[in-house]
Amino acid sequence: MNFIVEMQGITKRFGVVEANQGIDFDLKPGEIHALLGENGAGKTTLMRILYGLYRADEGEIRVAGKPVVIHSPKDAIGLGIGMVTQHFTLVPPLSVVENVALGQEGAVTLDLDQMRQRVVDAAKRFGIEIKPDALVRHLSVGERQRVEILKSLYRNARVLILDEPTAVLVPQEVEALFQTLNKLRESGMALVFISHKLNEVMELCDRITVLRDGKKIGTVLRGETNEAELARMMVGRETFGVVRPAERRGGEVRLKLDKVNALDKKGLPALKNISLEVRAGEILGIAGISGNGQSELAQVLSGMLKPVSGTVWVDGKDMTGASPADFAAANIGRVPEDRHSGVVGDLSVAENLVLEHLEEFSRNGMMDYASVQKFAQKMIEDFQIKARPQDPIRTLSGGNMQKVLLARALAHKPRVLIVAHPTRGLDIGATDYVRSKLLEQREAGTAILMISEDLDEILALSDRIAVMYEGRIVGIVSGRRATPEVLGMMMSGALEVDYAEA
Amino acid sequence: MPRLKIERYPAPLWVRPLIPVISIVVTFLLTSLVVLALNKNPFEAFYYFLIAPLASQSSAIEVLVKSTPLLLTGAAVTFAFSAGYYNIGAEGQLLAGAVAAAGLGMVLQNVPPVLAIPIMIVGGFAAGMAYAAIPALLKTRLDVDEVVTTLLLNTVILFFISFLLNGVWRSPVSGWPQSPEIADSAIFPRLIPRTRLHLGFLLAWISIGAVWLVFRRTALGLRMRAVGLGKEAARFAGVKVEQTMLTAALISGGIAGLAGVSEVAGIHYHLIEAISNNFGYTGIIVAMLGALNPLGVSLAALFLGLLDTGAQTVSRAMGIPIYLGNIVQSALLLITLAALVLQNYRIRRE
Amino acid sequence: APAATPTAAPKSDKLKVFGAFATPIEEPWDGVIHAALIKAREEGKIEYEYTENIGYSGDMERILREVAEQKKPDIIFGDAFGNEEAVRRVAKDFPQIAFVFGSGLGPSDPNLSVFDNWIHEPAYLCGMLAGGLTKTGIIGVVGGYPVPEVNRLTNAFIRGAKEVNPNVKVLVTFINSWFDPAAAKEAALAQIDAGADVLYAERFGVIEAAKEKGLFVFGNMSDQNSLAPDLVVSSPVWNMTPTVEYVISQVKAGVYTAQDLKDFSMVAKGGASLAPFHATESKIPPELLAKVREREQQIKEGLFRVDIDENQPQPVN
Amino acid sequence: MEAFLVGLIAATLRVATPLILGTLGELFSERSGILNLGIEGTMFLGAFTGFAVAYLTGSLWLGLLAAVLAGMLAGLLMGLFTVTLGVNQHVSGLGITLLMTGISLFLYRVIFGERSVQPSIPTFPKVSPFGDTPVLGPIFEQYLLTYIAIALVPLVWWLLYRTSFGLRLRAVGENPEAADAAGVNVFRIRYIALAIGGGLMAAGGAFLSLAQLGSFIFGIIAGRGWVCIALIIFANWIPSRVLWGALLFGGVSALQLRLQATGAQLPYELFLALPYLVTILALVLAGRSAAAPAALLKPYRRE
Ligand SMILES: Nc1ncnc2c1ncn2[C@@H]1O[C@H](COP(=O)(O)OP(=O)(O)OP(=O)(O)O)[C@@H](O)[C@H]1O
Ligand SMILES: Nc1ncnc2c1ncn2[C@@H]1O[C@H](COP(=O)(O)OP(=O)(O)OP(=O)(O)O)[C@@H](O)[C@H]1O
Ligand SMILES: [Mg+2]
Ligand SMILES: [Mg+2]
Repeated sequence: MNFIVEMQGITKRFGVVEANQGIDFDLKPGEIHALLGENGAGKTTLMRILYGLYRADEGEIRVAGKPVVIHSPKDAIGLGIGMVTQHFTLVPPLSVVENVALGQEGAVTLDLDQMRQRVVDAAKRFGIEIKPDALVRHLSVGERQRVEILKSLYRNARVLILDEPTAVLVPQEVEALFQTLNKLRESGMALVFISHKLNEVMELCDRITVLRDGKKIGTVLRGETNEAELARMMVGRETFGVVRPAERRGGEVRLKLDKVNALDKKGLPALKNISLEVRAGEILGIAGISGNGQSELAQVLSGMLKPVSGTVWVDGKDMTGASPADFAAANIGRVPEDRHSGVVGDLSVAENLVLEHLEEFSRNGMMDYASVQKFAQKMIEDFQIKARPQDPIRTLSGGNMQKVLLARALAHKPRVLIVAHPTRGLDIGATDYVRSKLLEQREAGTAILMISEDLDEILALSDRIAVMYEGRIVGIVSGRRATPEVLGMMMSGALEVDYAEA
Repeated sequence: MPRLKIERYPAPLWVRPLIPVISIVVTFLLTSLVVLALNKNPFEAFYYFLIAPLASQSSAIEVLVKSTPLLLTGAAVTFAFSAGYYNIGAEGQLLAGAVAAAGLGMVLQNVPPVLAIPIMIVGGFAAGMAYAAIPALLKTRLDVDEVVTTLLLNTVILFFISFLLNGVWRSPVSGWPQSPEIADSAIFPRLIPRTRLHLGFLLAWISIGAVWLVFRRTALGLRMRAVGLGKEAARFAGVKVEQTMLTAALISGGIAGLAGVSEVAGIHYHLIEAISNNFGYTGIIVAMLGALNPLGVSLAALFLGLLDTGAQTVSRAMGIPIYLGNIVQSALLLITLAALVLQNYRIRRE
Repeated sequence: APAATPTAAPKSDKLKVFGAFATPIEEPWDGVIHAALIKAREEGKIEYEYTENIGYSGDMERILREVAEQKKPDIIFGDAFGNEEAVRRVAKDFPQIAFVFGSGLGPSDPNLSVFDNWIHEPAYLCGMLAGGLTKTGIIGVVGGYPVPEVNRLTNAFIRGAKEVNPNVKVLVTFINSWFDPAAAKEAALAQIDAGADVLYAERFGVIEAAKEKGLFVFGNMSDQNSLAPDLVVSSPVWNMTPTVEYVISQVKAGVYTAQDLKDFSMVAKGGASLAPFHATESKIPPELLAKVREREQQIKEGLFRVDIDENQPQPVN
Repeated sequence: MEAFLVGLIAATLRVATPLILGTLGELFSERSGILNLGIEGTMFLGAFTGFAVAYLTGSLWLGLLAAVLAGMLAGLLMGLFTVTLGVNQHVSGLGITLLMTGISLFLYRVIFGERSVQPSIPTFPKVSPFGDTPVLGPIFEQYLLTYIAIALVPLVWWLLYRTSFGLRLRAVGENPEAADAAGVNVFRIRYIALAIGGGLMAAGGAFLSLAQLGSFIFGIIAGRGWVCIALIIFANWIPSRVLWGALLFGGVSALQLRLQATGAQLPYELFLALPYLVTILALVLAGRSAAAPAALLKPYRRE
């Protein structure tokens, strides 16, 4: 038998939800095996079972032919299985070396020099670039991911599971990740690559297993399939995507930034003299590699970060340094970068929906819960949210949570809409839906500023595209003329475009 | 050996009301060993603990008297904790309210009760609020952790009270460190004649009602809950987080201050250092046992009032060291907390 | 139905006495009352039950009422400090019961008598001994709070010392706590560092400091010689037995009235005394001993009066 | 003046000893992510157990050992509630304090009965490495436990930053999910930390009954546990700062008592309140940089 891992008949239930239903899955050394499926298909669950984070209700796992019981990640590590989860499991105040060596220190007392040497050696051996002495707290997302991977390799993993590793990365980082993964494959490791991105799967993987609604649909070889077939297996339909209506120039200026400067959390300049305008009825896309100031821009435009200088006008009104409450009051819709930071998990869907405009749902300070309920019902219908008004919002899937945020931002027919990464982590259906809603809003005359790292998304939706690089806007080009190549060069700082040219 | 597995499995709804009963039985089993070791009858002990205090009308009313400050501090803590402000300072705020009540009570001679009593209430509320304002402003303006500042300020005000009672306020009559008596007109009226149940009990229920009303029915309450459950998300959604937290902290301090007024004007009629029998700290227990829910908080306060009363009764009736009461009370508290958690799990063999 | 109800006590001609104490009975003040009542019980004079640690936060009134209603005792002993009004309110409602309480205030008609630890006389004698024993000319007192009960002992001690040794310097420190023995010890050590070589331990913790430094020390309230037999010279001792016996006889005779029982806690009636010197007797200069014995005798006979001064003493006297 | 200062320094070290021990105990607990408000009760239990066992066996060291063991048990009990069951830490801690205080008082009464003079035992002797040398002699004439407490500070530092246990402990307190994923047994580490912490707290209590006093008196801890809770924050969870904080606090308390003995007319209450006010001031100044372990107060549970 040349399988290193065989999972057979795996079933896992969460209450009434059958997250995995009798799934078979196997892995060979020297392959990258994709696990593909929509949100909630059961990919993460299956792999958490393999890594000992969940116990399967039914089914059997064999590693190198021997049946095993995996109670905890510790057992999994002992069997040579490593996992890089979607939300990194690193300890921010500890150094890279400490994070990698944690749990594998070797002796009772720490020989710091030797520990460092071993980690550095391992990083070299696997060709992974790290800053050994930096605190993880200070690392970028891509760097953190590399630490995560190194952590597994350092534990002699023969099997490495990566849960949506590209969701948090920018294109360049994705490229680097793929190189690393290819190298690991060549060295004989078995890799599991969880994703909903067809192109990535087609580019990287050898075999692809597709899950849908907790069931396995099938396993195919890359050479014997194509994107259309995979998409059909995933969602049961073939074509999707939004077609943007004809380009048009917007109306009056609704949002204007003039020489805005802001600092990041560490106190370093993150926005440098940002000036831009967004007009009614247009979508201005903000493209850029993550960490070039987009987060801070979104924060400034939602009131979460005060600029140190410059001016922000909305509808001709000075909103510089206004609070989120002021932004909400000025009818500026905002969808945050990280959806979990925009909703209060333990409040209900209905409560989250009205939080921004409480004054409309209360009289003399007393809540009118009847109208809250009515409003929530309407939003749930309008935005096809799969939830009840009273459900705590933390129990919603990412896509549904995003729809709630969108509903909240759009319900008041905002004059200006600020959205960041509107479809990050969403499955195809949800992505489609969100994008169509944005275009609908554009038609309705809202001025939309959309930050995204997904170039396809930027290109598909934007009337104009501003590219950020190192905290500056290095150019604004029209959506019609923009090509991935041009944007890529601008994003990497190789090209600046005169504003006027746009 | 088969491995046991603990898994999430919320108990059916009908189990919930049984939790206190189960906890009491478990506590009884554990602590009856101690009682047996002393050669006493555990059933008798628990009769005195839990039933005797309720057996006569007068002692049942005393249980209510005992629970009055706990209802107030429980409500106070609930307010703050629900808004994510960990006010460990109800004890100090209670004392601030007590100082105000003692001070006002002294100067309100010859003022009719209809005026004097509202002044006492407002004054105590304001004093509790003012004392709560220090850590609350440090928290909301300078981001200084409130758990520690409130905890520290509890001790600071005790020194202040000691300063007053050993100095300017020392009772000229007894020379003992206690303040002069408050004016008769400032004394809280009795709700039931010839019992000690006083106006404070009513204030306590109004406060519990306020918790319910604010959190279930007002926009402020929703904002507070939002801040308590997710500060940054609430901020993003336009809630003025600092202002909301400050409001919660101040209301919390005010209610705790009322507990101080209630003890001075309803029970003691003067200020002494020991006026609070850890009511502020017990309020935290009350709020947590009651799961920050008005009904739960009031039941928890009544229950702790019962236990406190029962502890004295057992010791007196059976000659068991009074400290058995402390053991039973704390064991019951811990076991109840455990039971509240365990109801959501079951143990299964793998 | 309750599994068990308290069994009714067999009727007897013994008086039923109840003790109601605000503190644990380990606290010396209440401990003295408790000890006298236990003694009376052991001598077969009374039936005695008690409850302790009632505290100062409002339970005294409830407990007294419950006791009065349910147990119907003939006499209730206790301490009213910090619970004055509660005690007086209850007493008024139960005129058939004799309430005998430690208090800084006067008696209340018809049935509340008061007593206090009037041990300033032996404290004066201890002061004389301390003044005579010091080599450095500095002695120290560590007290809890400057309340009248403590002040009058301290002042008497100071005056006693000054009688024997007019130049003696007396340091007085209050730790502002009834119970923090470690702080009391530190306060005593501070006095020792400031030159004090004889101490008066109003609070727990001071004798430990004296022990550590090998200095003479005086206990308080009860004979504390056992804590450091070579060093604890004596202690002003309070004895409640005369008070207890007097009250019992009054109640038995049916002539009990509210009164100040002060006299029964003083030297003349045996309510206060100087503890025996034990092993330290030989270390006391004979002239000093004679002088102290003489004063003691005079006090007993009413020929010498120790002034009662309840003002807060200065830190240095 | 010199004598005053020498006495003050010596007193400061004595007063600081139980605070150092207690705060180091709390440090272990909080570094693992558990706020242990059981500290006041655990110190009380330590003072009682140490005394009772020393009294009954005649051995101070056995007493100390028993106190430490009892403290460790109290820590493990805290673990049962906060680690295994994930009960709210504030309430569990207050509950443990109540329970430990109750158990100690109860057993004291059962063992020693009602006495008018409390039982006492000879205390640990002091050691004086500098003999009668002026200045150094009296300053360093201290109980062995004081030296042990001070020596524990670098030891704890070493344990935290130079051993694999320390690395795991810090990881568990900052991000238990990450530690778990790295194969660290979060539950075990927390239990160990709570046990060590409880042992240290109890040793702090036992210092009072076995070294300072030689007896067990009801007010023996007198809120020192709560002071430790303040100190740990003042110290920003760093061992060396625990030492400085404890010395500062001890110094102010000692100064107050010593100034009284010089006849200074003091507002005692202000002096007594001063350490608390200083801690608050320090918090204001340290403000945002105060770095509590990120997982503090958050129960960890694997789904
Ligand atoms: N801890 C849990 N408790 C309850 N239900 C869960 C839990 N984890 C997963 N589920 C449910 O199991 C199903 C599968 O979830 P899983 O996270 O495995 O999906 P996924 O394929 O990884 O989705 P995504 O692409 O969004 O990451 C979902 O319906 C989800 O609601
Ligand atoms: N504690 C839980 N109880 C119930 N369902 C849960 C729980 N945790 C997760 N889930 C379910 O698991 C699924 C996946 O959750 P997850 O947080 O991974 O969302 P996601 O869709 O992957 O979004 P994101 O990309 O933001 O992680 C969701 O459908 C959610 O309903
Ligand atoms: Mg997933
Ligand atoms: Mg996901």
